[in-house]
Amino acid sequence: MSITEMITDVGLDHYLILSAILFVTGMAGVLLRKNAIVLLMSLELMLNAVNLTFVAFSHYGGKLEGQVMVFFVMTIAAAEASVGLALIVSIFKRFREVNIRFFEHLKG
Amino acid sequence: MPLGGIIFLAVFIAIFGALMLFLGSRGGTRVYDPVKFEPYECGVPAQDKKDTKISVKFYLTAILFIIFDIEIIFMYPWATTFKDFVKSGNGLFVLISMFVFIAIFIFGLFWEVKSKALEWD
Amino acid sequence: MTPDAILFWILAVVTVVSAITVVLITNPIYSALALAMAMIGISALFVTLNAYFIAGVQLIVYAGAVMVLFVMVLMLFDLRHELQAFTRGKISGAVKIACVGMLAGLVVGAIYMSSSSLIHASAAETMSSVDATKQLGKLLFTQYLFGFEALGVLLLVVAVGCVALARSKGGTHEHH
Amino acid sequence: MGHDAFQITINCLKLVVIFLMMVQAVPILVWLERRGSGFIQNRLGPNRVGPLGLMQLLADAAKFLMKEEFFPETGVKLLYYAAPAAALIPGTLAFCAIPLSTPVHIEAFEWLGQSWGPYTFLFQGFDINVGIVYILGISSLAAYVILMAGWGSGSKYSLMGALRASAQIISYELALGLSIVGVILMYGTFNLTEMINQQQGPLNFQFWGHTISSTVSWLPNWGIFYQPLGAIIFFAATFAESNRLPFDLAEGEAELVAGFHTEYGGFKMLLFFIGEYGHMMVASGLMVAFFFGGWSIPGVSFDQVSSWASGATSSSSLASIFTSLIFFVSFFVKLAVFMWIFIQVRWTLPRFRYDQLMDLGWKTMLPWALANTILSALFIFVAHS
Repeated sequence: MSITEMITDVGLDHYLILSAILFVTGMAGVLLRKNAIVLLMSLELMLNAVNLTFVAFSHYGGKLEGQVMVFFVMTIAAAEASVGLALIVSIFKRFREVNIRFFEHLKG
Repeated sequence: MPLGGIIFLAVFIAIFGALMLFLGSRGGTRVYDPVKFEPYECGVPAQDKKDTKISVKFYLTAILFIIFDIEIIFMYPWATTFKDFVKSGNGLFVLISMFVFIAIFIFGLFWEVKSKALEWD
Repeated sequence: MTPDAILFWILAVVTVVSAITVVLITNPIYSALALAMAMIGISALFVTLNAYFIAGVQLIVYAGAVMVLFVMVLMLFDLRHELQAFTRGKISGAVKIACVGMLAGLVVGAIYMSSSSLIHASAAETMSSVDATKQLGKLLFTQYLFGFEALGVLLLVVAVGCVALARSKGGTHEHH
Repeated sequence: MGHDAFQITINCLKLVVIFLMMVQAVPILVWLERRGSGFIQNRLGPNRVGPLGLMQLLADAAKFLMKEEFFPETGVKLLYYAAPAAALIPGTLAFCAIPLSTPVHIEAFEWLGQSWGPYTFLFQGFDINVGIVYILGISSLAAYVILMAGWGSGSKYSLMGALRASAQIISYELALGLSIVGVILMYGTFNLTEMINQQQGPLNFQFWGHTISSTVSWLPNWGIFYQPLGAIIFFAATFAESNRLPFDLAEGEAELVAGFHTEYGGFKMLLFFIGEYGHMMVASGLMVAFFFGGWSIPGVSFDQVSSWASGATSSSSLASIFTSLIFFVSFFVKLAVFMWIFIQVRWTLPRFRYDQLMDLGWKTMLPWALANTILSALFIFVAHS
């Protein structure tokens, strides 16, 4: 596959690699950032990358099950975001800070 | 595919808005006065208070909105296909399964009202 | 170069740049806005894959609801600039970046190696989007009905949990 | 794709024209609002500049242009300037998805020594299969503009106004989304063009295997007769969505100065203003498309108009354009009626208190919209089985 073909023939591989890049970016955010809200946001990014894979496979495989799964993943992601933010706001009310090192105080 | 059109229009409007802002920034006299650039406080000198109080009601509203919004979105595919289901004879099954879902929705709403999560004052 | 390919590259660049901005920018409000942009980009990518309904749901749920929640919470916190945005320690940071890089290499390599065996459907096979949306609804209410009802219960539990969390005074040891 | 240069150019031009039409409608609406409010409050309104005060619009534009550039020192520059530049995007993108009239068919013709094949141009910005979902998604992005403006201004009135506005918008989006479920149930589609096509002709529907045509054949087959409750909830929710009185809590001047645009002036303020009217136009357009037959004219069918038009003009392309324009006028009249209702309500009802507003959204409109959904489902189940 030549370079020009790689640019002009957009196929399943392109979408998969794009979603891999997004997933890895989200993972880097989870590992590197200290702000708990940014951690949650990076997590959402990872979930979205997975959604992209589902839809890409669904399109190129001609099956709709992938889109149903995306529907479910979105619901779970939104539920996770709302519970996570409710937790973070509770922690902020206690410690006036959302840095993850404050989570160490949560034991006992 | 309408996507190209959507992107074109979004970019066009953004450029249009930026142009309007630029035009607006050219005109007018400029008289420097330090008070002018303070945030509006009804003429009283601003008290610099940095401790914003977290108002629970705003973000709780937003969280409950997300949850109910998703439940409403779940009704959309049901609403488009319901006529077809009824015509093919599976109407009762789909109707009941949706009513179970709506019952859960109503229970949630009822609980929020009872537990005073939806009180604003 | 087909219009589809041009659109894909534009959207891919926008999405990836926004995603990297989310991770690298220190002001969390800009992170949230960049993530909203990434969500919009992913929604547009769904449109290029003919998943119109999913794209709309992505806009409503993620870009509209979840990100508005994030932005609202951040604005309430009034965190203009973080003093320490990234984790401490040069060595552990380098190790983490190396791990991420290795994972990226692994995934891309795996896709590249297996690309010959991946599905290559022609565009003719994919159904029209009107049918697709209706098919999606039918699938949801026949094969995946149990999951659908279970999600309803899950959302109820989440709502109750969030209200309970918002009520908590933010401490574990106080007794009232 | 099958598009050639001519088609792409026309489609892009069409989008720009629709956008400019929306922008140009705003001064006229502002004039109408001022004169109308003067009429309602038994005073004159602007009547000095030009005939009937119509030149007031130009004077206002010139005044806006002469305003001093201003930036609050506590603000965030990027967000402060990005918000007004983006204020028009959600409204316009949503409005472009609403069909304004019948499609225009252009026959093959010769031009510049080339033959240009037969074309069909839709009388709308873009046709989207999942029109409703798209419009809801795009208009939910409007909350960002408000939040960006409120935060970027660096003033507490702005921030409070923005938070209130976004909390209000998202609360009423629930009732709005749920009232549409009844509409989707009835038409069985997300596509606005298909919805309008189903509303053509006189009132008739199926009930228990019998086709019931109305005894009054002049009554059109409009959605309002099937979804009266849904229509009321939908229209009330759109008032809150576009931040209009009685729901304009975001800029309740007694408590919050001017809400999220306290720190804006001149053209920046004007862009927010146009955005608000854009939301009103989207709301009215959706109201027309869902419940009032879109571009259709009651009692007159498409064939009647098109045969009359082809009798009056020479070529069939011209006749098609002529037909579309006639139906566009019909759409525009309906749109204007709803815009007038927006203005009339503004000067009729007092402003709600914040807790009353939220109670109305969550505890009154949401349950009623749910009841509407259940009733519609039961009705369709009984009628079609």
